[in-house]
Amino acid sequence: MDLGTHGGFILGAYGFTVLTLALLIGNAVRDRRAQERALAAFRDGEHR
Amino acid sequence: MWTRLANPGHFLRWSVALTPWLAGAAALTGALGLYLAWFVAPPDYQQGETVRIMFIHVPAAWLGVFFYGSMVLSAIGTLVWRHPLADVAQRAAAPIGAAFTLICLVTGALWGKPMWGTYWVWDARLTSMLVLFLIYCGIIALWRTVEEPNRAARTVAILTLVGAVNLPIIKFSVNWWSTLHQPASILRMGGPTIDPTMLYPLIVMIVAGTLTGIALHLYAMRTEILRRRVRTLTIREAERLDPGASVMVAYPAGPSA
Amino acid sequence: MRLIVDNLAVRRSGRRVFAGLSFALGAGEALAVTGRNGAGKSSLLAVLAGRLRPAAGRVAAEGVGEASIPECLHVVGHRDGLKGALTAEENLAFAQALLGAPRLAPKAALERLGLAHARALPVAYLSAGQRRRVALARLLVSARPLWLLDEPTAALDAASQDLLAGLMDEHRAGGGLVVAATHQSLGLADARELRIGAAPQPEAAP
Amino acid sequence: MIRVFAALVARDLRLAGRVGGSGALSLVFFLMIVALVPFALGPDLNLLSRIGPAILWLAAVLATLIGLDRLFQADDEDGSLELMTASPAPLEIVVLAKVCAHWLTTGLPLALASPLFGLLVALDGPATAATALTLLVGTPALTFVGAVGAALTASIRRGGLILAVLVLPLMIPTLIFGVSAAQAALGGTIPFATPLTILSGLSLIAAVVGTLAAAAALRWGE
Repeated sequence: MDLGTHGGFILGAYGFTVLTLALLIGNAVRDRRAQERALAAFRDGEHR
Repeated sequence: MWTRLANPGHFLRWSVALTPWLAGAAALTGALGLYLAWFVAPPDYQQGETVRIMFIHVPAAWLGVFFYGSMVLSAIGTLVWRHPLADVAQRAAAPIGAAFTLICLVTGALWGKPMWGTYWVWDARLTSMLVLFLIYCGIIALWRTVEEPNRAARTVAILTLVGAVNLPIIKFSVNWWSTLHQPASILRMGGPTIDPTMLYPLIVMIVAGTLTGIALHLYAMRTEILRRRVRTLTIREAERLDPGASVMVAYPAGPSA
Repeated sequence: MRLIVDNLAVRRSGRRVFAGLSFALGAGEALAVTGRNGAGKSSLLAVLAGRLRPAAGRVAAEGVGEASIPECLHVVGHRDGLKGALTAEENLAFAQALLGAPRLAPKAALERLGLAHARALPVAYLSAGQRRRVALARLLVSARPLWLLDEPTAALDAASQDLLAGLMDEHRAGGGLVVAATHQSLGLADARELRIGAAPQPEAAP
Repeated sequence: MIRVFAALVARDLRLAGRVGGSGALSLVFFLMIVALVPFALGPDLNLLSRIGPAILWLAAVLATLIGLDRLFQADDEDGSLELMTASPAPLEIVVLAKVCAHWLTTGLPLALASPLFGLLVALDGPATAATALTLLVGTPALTFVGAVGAALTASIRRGGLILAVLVLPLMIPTLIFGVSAAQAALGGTIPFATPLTILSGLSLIAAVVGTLAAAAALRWGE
């Protein structure tokens, strides 16, 4: 489809949104993994 | 029922069950919304194709405000009922709300350039969102500064409520200020009269955004609960390794010799 | 008044300080809280002062009517609450206005502690011992039944320690209560002792 | 209760007088910002007189931040705050007294000195008077909003920067109406009284909300 003369702005807006959401989700998943690893370390008695 | 649902253990169970459904529903409505927004909705007769930015700009603005509202409710839960889940909900909401507010600001700027010929105009709505973003930044900064979680929750709750009292005042004053300073020729973003062919995609996108936000929020809340568990376990571990301090009891002795 | 502490447990930043503490203190009684550094003496005093929220249990006062516990007590601790730029007398006059229930005039209170000469000096110029005595003089400027003293003899010489012991005896004779956290003997006659320390280890943890 | 209030105000004023702390410093800071603006914009007196009220207000907002971080922190560190919570008067009275004393030593001198600094940005008589009046009415709002931030960060070491981040967004309404009132006096479409009334309203709201919130923050400090 033809986005006209302002295609860059439209794609930029959508691109930024996708990027921010990806960062948000990626960070949430990374944080969850870190906490789960820490919990697992306690469960396996790594600290004992 | 609500007290049962709000019990952290119960919360973990029902939120684990619910999150995939929410995420799936969000993906489906999101896909539908994008299809409608890109292939069904016509280009605006004034704004042309750039109107497609509205379909993310408006939902993002709504979510920025929505998450502040949920933080206010959680803040009341923290201060009045001292409910641990309220602390967790509040803490998990702040970065998500800030991210959506940022999306709203950036897409607004990218929409503004082709429409107004400049990335930023001090339009009342954009300015209010900017202030909201600044308040979010303050809240996140305060979360990071106060180390002890319960104290941080109470401190942030007070700030959130003060911000909530202030936001309507800010909105009002910014409106007043912009009518004072601006020429009236600015295009209004998504005015009250909007064509149904644009309205339905917009509504679908708002629903999709809200589902995404809630799914993210539930997920982040569970992470936060895990983080607190890790913290508790770490403290127990430290107590265990320090036998002198681990089981401290007081002996009420009689009159001393 | 009568101070009742029931099954008190205290945590600081999630760390357990002590647990299962119960005692009652009646009019004219004194309690010496002992234990090694970091055992939780100061934390106990902070809970009694209403500055720290206990993790479990309760602290109650009987026979004081409507007044809340913080309104019935004096605290003298490490942080003395004195402003260095104000004179000893000004500090005490402020404390008197703030706490209410005036008893001795600031000047008279300073005389009791042997600081009559230092009355008009800014507290910042006083030695640690003199400063501590100014803080102790606060006990005399307004009448409150419960005294919470955290290491009150720190930085005091022998003569001042005797003076403090006399003040405490006088306070208890008038029906007052004293709770003091301390390393050393305070010269409190027939004081009860509360030792905070490690319990005998039950069994080695699995 | 009035006795406690008076004693607290008197103590804080006396302390400010002896230590010579933040009051004088914030005045100097105020002067410095006002002096910096012409270097940034050029010494065009017409331009300066047009934006003069805005410069003075912006300088006032920034100068209010000076010393704010020590408002409750100093008392928290040396145990005075503990003494104050043992008072029969509620903590709200303590907060109100301390904030009033703080305003008397920072906000009031700022408002009183503003005509002098108005000369630097070429304000004429009526504009100077209007700006001073708006500062007099509006700076209490700034101080009370700032007090909330001071109470929230009382136990945080080096809380000065985060304090600024927390309270500056909340000061925007005061800034908007303060500057508009002063501009209205310079001539404009709106009457002077409208923004001035709103500004006084903001100060009252800030006094109520700020006192309650700051007391709550201090009470739940630990």
